[in-house]
Amino acid sequence: MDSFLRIAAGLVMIAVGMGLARIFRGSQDADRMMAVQLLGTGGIAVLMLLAGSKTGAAAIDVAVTLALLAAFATVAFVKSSQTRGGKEPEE
Amino acid sequence: MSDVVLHGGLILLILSLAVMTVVTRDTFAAITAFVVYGMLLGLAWVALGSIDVALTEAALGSGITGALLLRAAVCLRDKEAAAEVRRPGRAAHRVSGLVCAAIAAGLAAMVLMLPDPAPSLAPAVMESLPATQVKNPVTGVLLAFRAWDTFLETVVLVLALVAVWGMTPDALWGGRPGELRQHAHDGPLVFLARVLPPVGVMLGIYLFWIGADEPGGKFQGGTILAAMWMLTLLAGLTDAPPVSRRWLRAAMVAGPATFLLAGLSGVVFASGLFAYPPGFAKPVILLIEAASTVSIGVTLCLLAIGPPSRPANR
Amino acid sequence: MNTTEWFGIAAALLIGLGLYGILTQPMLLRKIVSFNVLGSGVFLMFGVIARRGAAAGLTGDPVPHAFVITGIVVAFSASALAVTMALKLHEDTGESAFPEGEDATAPDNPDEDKA
Amino acid sequence: MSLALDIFTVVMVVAGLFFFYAGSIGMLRFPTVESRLHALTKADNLSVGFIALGVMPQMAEATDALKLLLAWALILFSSAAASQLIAIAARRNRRRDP
Repeated sequence: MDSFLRIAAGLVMIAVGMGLARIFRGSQDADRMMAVQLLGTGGIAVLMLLAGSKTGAAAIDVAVTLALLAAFATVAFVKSSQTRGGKEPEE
Repeated sequence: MSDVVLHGGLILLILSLAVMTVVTRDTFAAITAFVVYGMLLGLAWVALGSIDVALTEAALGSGITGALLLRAAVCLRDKEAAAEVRRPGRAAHRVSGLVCAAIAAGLAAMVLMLPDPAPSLAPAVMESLPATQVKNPVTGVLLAFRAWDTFLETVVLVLALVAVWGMTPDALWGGRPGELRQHAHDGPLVFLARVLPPVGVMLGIYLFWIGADEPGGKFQGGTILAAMWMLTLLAGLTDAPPVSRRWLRAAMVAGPATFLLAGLSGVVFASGLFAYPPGFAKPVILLIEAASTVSIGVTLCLLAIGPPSRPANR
Repeated sequence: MNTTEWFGIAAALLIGLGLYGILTQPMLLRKIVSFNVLGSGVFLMFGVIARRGAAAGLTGDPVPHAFVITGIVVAFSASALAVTMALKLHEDTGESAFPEGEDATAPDNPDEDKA
Repeated sequence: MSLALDIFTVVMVVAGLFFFYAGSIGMLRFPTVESRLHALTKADNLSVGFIALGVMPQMAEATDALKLLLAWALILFSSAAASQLIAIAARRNRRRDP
């Protein structure tokens, strides 16, 4: 069971890699912000799987932290791309 | 054996994002790569068996470091073309590439020739950990065995903030950092900034509290509190306080001051400076950590926002 | 197959990459980001050495872990200070890179056209 | 009993992996930013849900299982709002330089 969960975590990491490859080929700012969101979800999936294996339940605290800060990083990116592109009001 | 897929994939992603961070010309893309690189490092630290460091790296790397770099990137965005003039020529690129490759190869060789059996202080730490009544060995090292270094480290944070504030133009001294607060009209941004901070503050306090016995601690809790405060500032729900506010400076200094008082009281009640009275080690440690969590959160957020840039009444 | 050594080699490569970025990127902000990459490579090296020193029932030697935690926080505050200085330089002189070559010796006329 | 739980975990985790790869393939093939955003937000969050439910029986204490649900709820909520932000930013960029 432990090695199954770790291999599953590895497979999730490969899927995250595929997503990142596509994102960093994109040229738009919006593409780039999706990378942070993808890492948020992918990172949480990997950490949950590791929490189930020998790494132990403390990995879930890292998962909750990542969940919180993936949103924060996206907000920071949106604010900076807003000011980068001029002061249009937010719809 | 089952780790090969995860660790290998993690390392490949980390290296490719590091290459992107360093090589790409567009600053915005480089910072995105760096934030994602910070999150991946958090996972790498879990793979290396340290949840404490993973929490710190994840909370800081993807949190306020991204906000700090983005704030700077926005201010410097029209200067990218001008800076290109100063880019060193092709020959200089090749030479520095060779030099860095040589350094990396030397370090890699050193890693492969590390002594076996590996020297370790873990037995020594575990042997004298019970005296500190703290079950998390990293917190034991930070707060008990190396209390002096950790105290000076929290002072370094305050010094960095003083230095950042020192660059304020005289006219704006005592003003508010950060740009003018726009009226927060409701959209997904304000909705996020209204719902996440309570959860974040609870998580920050939780991480500080369990830091004594499980992975966590004041640095991890403080970084999350800083990120949550900054989220409300970004969304315009709150405004940055003028730097001359008394409570702000008290909050900044609370951590190091408590640490110093506890250390000095060691001379009176215990065997020496930064020695904790036997039997009272845990309450004292938790008191220091509580004050430090608050002051680390406040200091890191103010460091990310920057020096005062507008008068106090705006 | 010991994956800890892989992390060690990755850490060495990160240090090399960070140094390369510092040397070749003209913009100050990019040098600061590259410096953070170098720093995180050094911290990862600490992590590898801590992992090798895992003993007494721990998954890693807690002393290097304590170094790295304080190191990460101090590295952030140093980067914040460096970024503030870079922005200050930009405000005062309009420069976003080190003035090199002939104009480095003329600090008193920042507004004169350089190109 | 523990065999049944293990089988439950394996089935849920495999389902989670399936949706994660569905999301990643969606990311690779969809043409516009918004459609890629769909793939990213919906498929990946669903897979995190499957993995959370799958790993829950492996947890020693009930509080850890609840923390798994907290992590899932948090990422569901924050990626829903974040994808809105990204979509707004994408439309604004397109309006500025179509």
